[in-house]
Formats: sequence, C-alpha cells, structure tokens
Amino acid sequence: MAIASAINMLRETAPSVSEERNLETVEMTINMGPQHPSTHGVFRMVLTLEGERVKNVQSHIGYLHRGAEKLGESGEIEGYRKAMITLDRTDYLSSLLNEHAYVMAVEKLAGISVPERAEYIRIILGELTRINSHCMFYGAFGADSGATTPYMYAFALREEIQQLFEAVGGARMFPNYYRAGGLREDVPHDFVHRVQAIIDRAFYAFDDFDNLITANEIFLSRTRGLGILDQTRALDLGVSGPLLRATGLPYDVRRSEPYSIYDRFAFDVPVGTTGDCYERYLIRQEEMRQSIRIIEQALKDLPGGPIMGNAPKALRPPKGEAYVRIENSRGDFGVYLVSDGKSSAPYRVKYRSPCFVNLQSLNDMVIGTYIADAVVALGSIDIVLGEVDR
Amino acid sequence: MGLSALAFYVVAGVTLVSALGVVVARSVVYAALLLILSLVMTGLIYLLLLADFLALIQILVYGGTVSILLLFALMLTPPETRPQLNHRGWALGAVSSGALFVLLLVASLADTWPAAGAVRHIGLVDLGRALFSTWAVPFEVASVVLLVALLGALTIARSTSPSSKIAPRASA
Amino acid sequence: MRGVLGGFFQTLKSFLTKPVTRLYPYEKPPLEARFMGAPSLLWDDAVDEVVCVACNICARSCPDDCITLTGDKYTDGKTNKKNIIKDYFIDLGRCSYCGICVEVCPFDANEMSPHFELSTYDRMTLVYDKDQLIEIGRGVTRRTGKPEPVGPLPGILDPSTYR
Amino acid sequence: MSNNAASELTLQAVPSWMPAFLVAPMIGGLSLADLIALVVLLLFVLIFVMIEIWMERKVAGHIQLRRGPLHVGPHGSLQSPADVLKLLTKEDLTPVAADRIVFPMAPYLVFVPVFLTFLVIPWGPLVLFGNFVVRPFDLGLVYMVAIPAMQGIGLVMAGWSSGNKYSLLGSARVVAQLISYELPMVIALLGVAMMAESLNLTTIVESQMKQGWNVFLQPIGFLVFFLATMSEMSRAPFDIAVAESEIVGGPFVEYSGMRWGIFYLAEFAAVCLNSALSTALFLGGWELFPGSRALGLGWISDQFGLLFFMGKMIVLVLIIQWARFVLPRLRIDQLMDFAWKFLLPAAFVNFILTAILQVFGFVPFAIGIGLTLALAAVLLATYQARRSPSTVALMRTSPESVPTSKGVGLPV
Repeated sequence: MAIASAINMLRETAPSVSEERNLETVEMTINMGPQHPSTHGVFRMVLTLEGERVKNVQSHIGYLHRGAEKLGESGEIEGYRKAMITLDRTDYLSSLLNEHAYVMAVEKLAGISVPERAEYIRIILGELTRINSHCMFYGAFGADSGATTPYMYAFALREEIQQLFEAVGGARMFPNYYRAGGLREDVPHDFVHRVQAIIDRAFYAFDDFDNLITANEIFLSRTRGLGILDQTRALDLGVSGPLLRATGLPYDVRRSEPYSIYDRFAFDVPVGTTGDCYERYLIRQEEMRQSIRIIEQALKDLPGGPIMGNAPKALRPPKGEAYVRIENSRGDFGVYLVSDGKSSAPYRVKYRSPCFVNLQSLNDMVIGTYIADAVVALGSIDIVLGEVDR
Repeated sequence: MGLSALAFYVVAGVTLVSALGVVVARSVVYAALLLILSLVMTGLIYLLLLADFLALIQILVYGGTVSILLLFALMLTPPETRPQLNHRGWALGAVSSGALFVLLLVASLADTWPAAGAVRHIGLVDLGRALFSTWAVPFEVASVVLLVALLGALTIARSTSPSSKIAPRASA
Repeated sequence: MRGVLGGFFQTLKSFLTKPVTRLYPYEKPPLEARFMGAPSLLWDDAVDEVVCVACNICARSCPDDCITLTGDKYTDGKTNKKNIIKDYFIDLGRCSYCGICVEVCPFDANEMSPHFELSTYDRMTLVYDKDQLIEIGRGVTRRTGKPEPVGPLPGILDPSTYR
Repeated sequence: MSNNAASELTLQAVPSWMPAFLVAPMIGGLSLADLIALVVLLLFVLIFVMIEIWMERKVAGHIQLRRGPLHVGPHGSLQSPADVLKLLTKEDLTPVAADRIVFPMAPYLVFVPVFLTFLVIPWGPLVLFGNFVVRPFDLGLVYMVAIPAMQGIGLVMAGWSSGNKYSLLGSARVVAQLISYELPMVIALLGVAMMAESLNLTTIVESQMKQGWNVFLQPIGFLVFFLATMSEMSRAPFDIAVAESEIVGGPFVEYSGMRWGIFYLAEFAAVCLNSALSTALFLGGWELFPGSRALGLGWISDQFGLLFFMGKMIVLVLIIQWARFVLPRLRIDQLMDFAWKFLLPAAFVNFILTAILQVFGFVPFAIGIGLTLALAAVLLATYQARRSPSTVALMRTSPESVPTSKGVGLPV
C-alpha cells in the first residue's frame, strides 16, 4: 500500500517528460520599438519569438503621423508653397527629390513650362540627394548589422553634400528650393566648381565604403540569402525601388517613364538576381555611382539662361488633377494633386510613398529568421518613418 | 580545534544551509542559485582537504558550466509565469534522502579515515599518473558514459518539435 | 578573409587621416551666404525705422502659423507708408525656417538672418518680439531675388583639402 | 609532516594561492604583504581600466574620422574619471519587475571572478622592485579557466533578475556563447600545457624563453585562444550578448548608475585580463623578443620585463579594440557554427600537432603544420568558390525595353 501511494505521489510530482510540449520553448512576445535603436525612428514591431526565432511579426505605424497631406491642403494664400514645406519633412532624406515630384505635379496642373537651366540644376541636386540618402542607408545598414564605423564614413560625405545644399538653398536638409516653374533663385556662381569637388571626393568615399564592409565575410554571411523577396511577390505587394530591382526587374522610373530630362543622360540601372538584403545593399552602392555619372553629364551640359518659367506670382491652377511619379531614393514616389480652380491651395494632396508600400514586405522577409536578421531585413528596406506615417 | 576546523565548520554550515534552501525554496531560480552556492562551497571543502585540483574542477564544472545550463533551462520560462515549486511530495523526498543520508553515514563511519594531519597534498603529476594507469579503465568508462549522455541529449533536441516546423527563410 | 582584412586596412587608413570633426562651440561652422536662420525684420537706416508696413502677408503665408503681428497707424511721415507694426512676434520654436515669409513680402521688409543658436531652458523665450527680431536682423541685407554677389562666398570648402 | 592540522594549513603548505585569498582569512594566514599585493592589484585594475576606456574611445574616434574625447584633461585623458564620478552620483534604479535579491548582487558576481583571475598573471620583473610574479601558482592554467567561468552566473543572474525580455534574451545568448567557447579555449590551452609540461604560468613563460614563443610554435592554438577569449568577454564581433542594435544591451538594459559601472568595469577588466593571459601564454611573457636569451640580451628582460609585458598586453588590447570598430556582428547561429565547426576542430588539430612535436620532434611537426595549412587553404578555396560574392548586373537598356509602371502592374 505504502509503495503504491508513493508511486502515485511520484506520478503527481514528476514532470511528464514524455510529453513533447515540455521540450518546446515558451513563446515570447517582445516589443521592438518605438524606442529601439534599430527601428529607424519610431517604427514598432511586435515580434513573437520562439527562442531566437521570429514566429510572427506585427508592425505598428503612425507614431510620426503629422497629417502632411491634410496640411498641404490648408492655407488661404500660398497654399501650393505651403504643401511643399510639409512634403519636405515627410521623407526627410530625399527632400529635394520629392520637391521635384511636387513641383512637376503643380507645373502639370497649371501648365507651366520650366527653363532648361532649372531642369539641369534639379537633376544635379536630385541625384546629390539620392547619394545623400543612400549614404544614410549605408550607415544605418552597417549599424544594424553591428558595425559602427560605416555611419561615420557616410556622414563625412553627407556633410559635404549638405554644405552644398546650404549654399544653394540656404538649409541643409529642407532647402525648399524648387518652385513651380523653376527654382527659387539661381545657384551660387561657384556651383559647378563645388559639385565637381564633391564628385571627386565621392569617388574616394565610395571606394572607402566598399573596402570597409562590402566584401567583409561577416557582413556577407549576415546579409546574403536573408529576406529574399521573389519578383512576383514583390510585384504583388507593389514594392518598388531598390527592393524591386534586387529581384531582377530593371524598373526605374527614370528609365521606364523618363520624366524631366532624364532621357538625355546615359546611366545604368543595377539589378540583382536573388532579391536578398545583400543585393539591395549592392544596388544602392551602385546607384550612388550611377548618380555621379548623371551629375557629371549634367554639369557638362549645364546651360545658362533664366531659372524661372512663366509661372504667375499668385498660383491658382485651373480645375483639374495631376499625378506625377518619380524615382526617389526609396522607389516610386507619386504626387497626386487636385485643383478646384478657385482657391490658391490644392483641393486634395496625396502622396504615394514608396516606404509605406515597401514596408509591407517586412513580414515576408522576417518570419522564420532570427531577431538579429529581423533588424537587418528592416534596415534593408531603408524606411523613413516620416514618409511611412506622413 | 584549530582555525582550519573552524573554517571547515563555517563552509560546511553554509553548504548545508544552502542545500536545504534548494529544497525549501519556492522559486525555481532561487533553488538553482542556492544549488550553485552549495556546489561552490563543496569546492571549498575540497580545498580545505588540500585537493586543490579537484576543487578547481568542481568550480569549473559545477559552478561554471552545469549550473549555467541549469539556469538557462529555467530562464526560458518568463519571470511572470515561472513555475512555483509545490512541495506535495515532500514526505517521499524526506524519506528517500533520509535513507541516503543514513547509508552515507554508515558507510563513512565504517571506513577508516586517515588522521586529520595526515592529509597529504597530492600533486598534479601523481594525479595524472593515477588516472592514466591505475584508474584508466574507470576513467575511460566515465568518458563513454558522458558521450552516451551527449548523444541522448542531441537525439532529444533534434526530435521533431513544433519549433522546427518553421522553415528558416534565410539559407545563409 | 580578404574582406575582413580589407576592413582593417581601411580603418587603419582612416585612423591616420585627419578627423573631419569641427569643434562646434569653439569653432563656429562656416555659414553659407544663403544660410537660413531665424527670420528677422530689416531696419531702414536711411529713415531710421523698420521697413515693415504690417500688411500681414507673411503671417498668412506662414505654413506654421508662427508669425503674429499687429499694425498701427503710421504718423511720422518720414515715408509714405500708411501703417507700421506695433507688435511683431515670431515663435521660433514653431518656425520651420522655410523662408516663405521672406519670399512673399512685397516690401522686402524681412530676411532670414544667420541667427541659429536658440538653445534655451524655457520655450517661451523662443517667442521673439519686434525688438529682438530687429536686433538679429541688423547688418543683414536683403538677398533674395537680388543678383548673385561676385567673389568667393564664405565657407567654401577648398577641394585640395579633401585628400 | 606535522600532526597539527592548523599549522599544516598555513600559507606555505597549502598550495599557496587560493587559500591566500579565500581561506586564509579564516585560518589566519593572510599576511600583510598579501593584503598589500591585493590592494595594489585592485588599484592597478581600476586605473588600467580607466586608461583602457579612454584608449578605446580615442581609437574609435580616430578610426571613425572623429577625435574622441577632448575636453576633460589633455586630449580627454581624464574623461574616464569624470565618467566614474558621474556614475557614482547617478540614481541607482531598480525596476519594479526586477528581483530584489538577485538584481543588486549580479554586478559583483561578474566583477569578482574577473578580478580573482588577475592573481595568476606573472607580470614579470622590474628593476628595483623585484619580480612582480605574485606567486608560483601550480595550477594557474586550471585556475584561469575555472574562475572566469563563474562570471557567466553573474550575467545570467543579471539578465534574469532584471525582469526585462531583452535582458533575458541577452543572458540566454551569454549562456550559449560561454558554453560553446569554453571548450575550444581549454583544448587550445592543452597545447600550451604540453609545451611547458606544466600548468604554472611562470613556468610556461620561462619555458617559452628556452624553446621559443608559443605564438610561433602554436599559431593555431594562439588564434583559437585569442578568438575564444574575445568571445568569452563578449567583444565585437562576438558581442551578441549585448548587441545594442538588436537587444539593446542585453543583461545590462535595466542597470544604471554604479551597478552598471561595475559591469562596464568587469568587461574592460576582462579585456585587460585576457590580453595579459595571451601575453603570458603565447607571446613569451616578459621577454623582449624571441631568442633574446641566446643573444645574451636576457638581462634586459630580467631587469625591465614588466614594461615589455605591459607593452605586449596593450598591443593586444588595441587589436581587440580595433576589431570592434571594423567588424559587423555575427549572428547567434553563426557564432555557434564558428565555435563548433571551426575553433573546436582547429583546437584539436593544434593539440595533435603539439603531441607530435613533443613525441616525434620538430620535423614531423613541421610537416603536420604544412599539411594543416594546405588543407585549410583547400577548404577555404572551396568555401570561397561555393559562395563567390554576387555582383549586381548593370542593365544598359534603352528606355523602350524597360518595363513601365503599367507593365509591372504598379498602382497608378
């Protein structure tokens, strides 16, 4: 009897090892962001983990929502100018590229022509902005994969580009320099000289970038084969920019539907084959070099002449709508404007921001990888939260 | 009773108290931490017996490695859901450990021990010679046992569990 | 292995080059001629009074609504303006330094000054009144829309220092 | 042999090292000299850690085109004392979810093992001051493996008791890392022990003066030991336990003030410790250059050995710091792969080669080294061929042949 009861007691207390459940790791939900060093601002991922592995990820956005589109529709006077101020601050890394899209939309809406010189200057500054933004990606991506030095390398080059922006537009990040019909004012007289100096510097800088981590075995093993997005899935999600090109599709708005004067320049569109994080990185590295090519050609052909077209002083476009797409540093950026023909502010402003769309691919990339990979995959999308949340 | 005896009583007392704590503690992690303490104290007892090599190995293996593994397993239960130990089987535990204690007591009283001062520090060279000549077979048997345990652990770990159903997307 | 070693050599190279840091509080950054700091009110030295005529266009054009001004009847008779400002406030904590107020001003009465060091313990001190705005605007000349000045601009980077 | 147990257990008869610190106070055997030595050692560690932190920040600064600390003292050299003052005056927070008993205890359990390990290091002689070899520790090699292993418990306790999931993940990583890297490290050390036929660190240094530095006789062993210790102390690129871009500092997330400072102290003391151990075990300790004794220059090492030891140690510290600012971080599975698939086999190869050297002499050993290197080269080549770096294709396409937004189905 005593033995039987003892055995019963054992049965009660002993853990049932035979059950498979006991070998499972307990699921853990961690809250990455909005205050996390590698969620690029105020992005928040809720990760469901099994040990180190990510089982599920849920993204939360909106922490930086400022209603940029609605603010763009306000204003009793100068509404078309005011919208650009808030647009600049959505994607704060490609502000001049987005300004370009916006002024093109206004020009289309109001039927304003742009002088040659202004177009060339817009191209030069836009491509510099692209380099500026890709530098930021380079630094942030390095930091996400655990290397601290790329940030500083990237910022040394960014600093000089921003110094040029300050000289041209008066501000380093949000110059508010383009106007419907041209530019706010002409570039400084030593503009060509200074851009040339930046190009010369950039060639060395890109080599330095490459030497630092591009061929690094640890970096390769961290990024290759990670976050693969195949072409059909990418198209289904509406992904654009370097993410789409990494899947092998040479879709670049500058090439596919050349806007402004991009059809005059020879440049190559880098495409990948597998669509992993490393190829996204390589594509951005190559795009910086191609941007330099475009800038060189534009500088050579930079014409003189006026910088303002036939824009009226008080802008009041006729009733209608306009949609303009450009290739900004993150992908296919679109501006949609509606004018009611009466007010001096747009009736409706809508931005199609590439980050917001690209971010939808996060779940495809992250689920099934490790936490460390989740950070790298998020970095490879190169999000700017200001643009995602708007 | 010299100072060394005093040292022994202090160390042995701490060992016993912490060992008792292992059984009594309601939190598994506390139990594990107290177990580590008692294991390290056992190492100190070895030291007092002039078995310095054994003491260090005790600290390395039990204090450093085994206990970390133990804590590792416990940690995977998040703090808010960590199991509280129930003491339902205490009677059985008391009886079995009491029996073991009696057995050890009888065995140690039956054996003849060297006099307190006759404890000799055994050098590493002698230890090595003993392990690889006199005790070579048990030594090898022990290693085989460890290997079997290792393989068993591997088999359990690699058995199909729900966690392995998530295919890693990263092929790297 | 080669990639790792390449990183080591690259960092060794950058270890031996000159740092790019500017010691900001001790070394002032080179400000470009067009640098847009806080908006300021311009002072007409010829008649020794403020240029502004309180037309309120800047306040209405401001995307951030950071300008508040009230006008007064102009009685001095030195110029032929009808109104002059009584109060003029700019909340620099809200200002986004876009320069629209300068652009839209029909009287060239304001300009973006190089003033940018705004650190303070109290955000109310960021609301600049008329006198402060005139003070930071002293010596600033109206540049926007004027032809480019000839000669080297301050803060131009010498290309020979890059490498 | 005396019959009196108490007199038996004096510092001379007891293997003279660990009781000196732990048991000696209990048996009344701690001499004033021991006490002074301990205080001096503690002061040395504290001061060296401060210098080391300043060094690291300067190295980081200049590598990253910055300047590093500048304002406190000449070239910012007093930045570390200033930081210590700041940490001392900072509020010491204990999170609500933290465990009240374990949480405050953890930092000390991390630092104390590191400090205790400093006892075994043979610092070398200096003229006028005599030899800084503290004691001839017979089991030095076992001691220096066993005691730092205790550090892991402290880290696990810190991670668990913080009540933070990030720190929990961090301490899970610490455990995996410690267990994987302990093994290759110990096996790499077997080669050293076999070369010197002793576990005594002083003997190991002296044997290197006779037969050449271990770094030349045991290059594989040195590599394995150096990398394994770098991983043990969680330094980049093996810093997955604190990985600030993933788990924001791991076990230390919730610590603040001086408790956090003690973790920091332990981390940097560990860098110093492991550099010193590498110097003693592989770089000939306090010898000026290999073979200096044969050239009749042994007296330089005998007089100023301490300086050479410190010099080598600082060079190693600089290399460790350099690596931190170059390399990205490994992922946890890659870290495990590296330990089990590369370091462990390499350590075994080193072990076998050392056995060959000791039993069959130098010629078979040299052949073995050659074969190993050839094998490694072949393996590396196949590995590289298997994963040749991909490049991005440049599409020199005309605008017409490029897909348009309609063609790719992007929303208009």
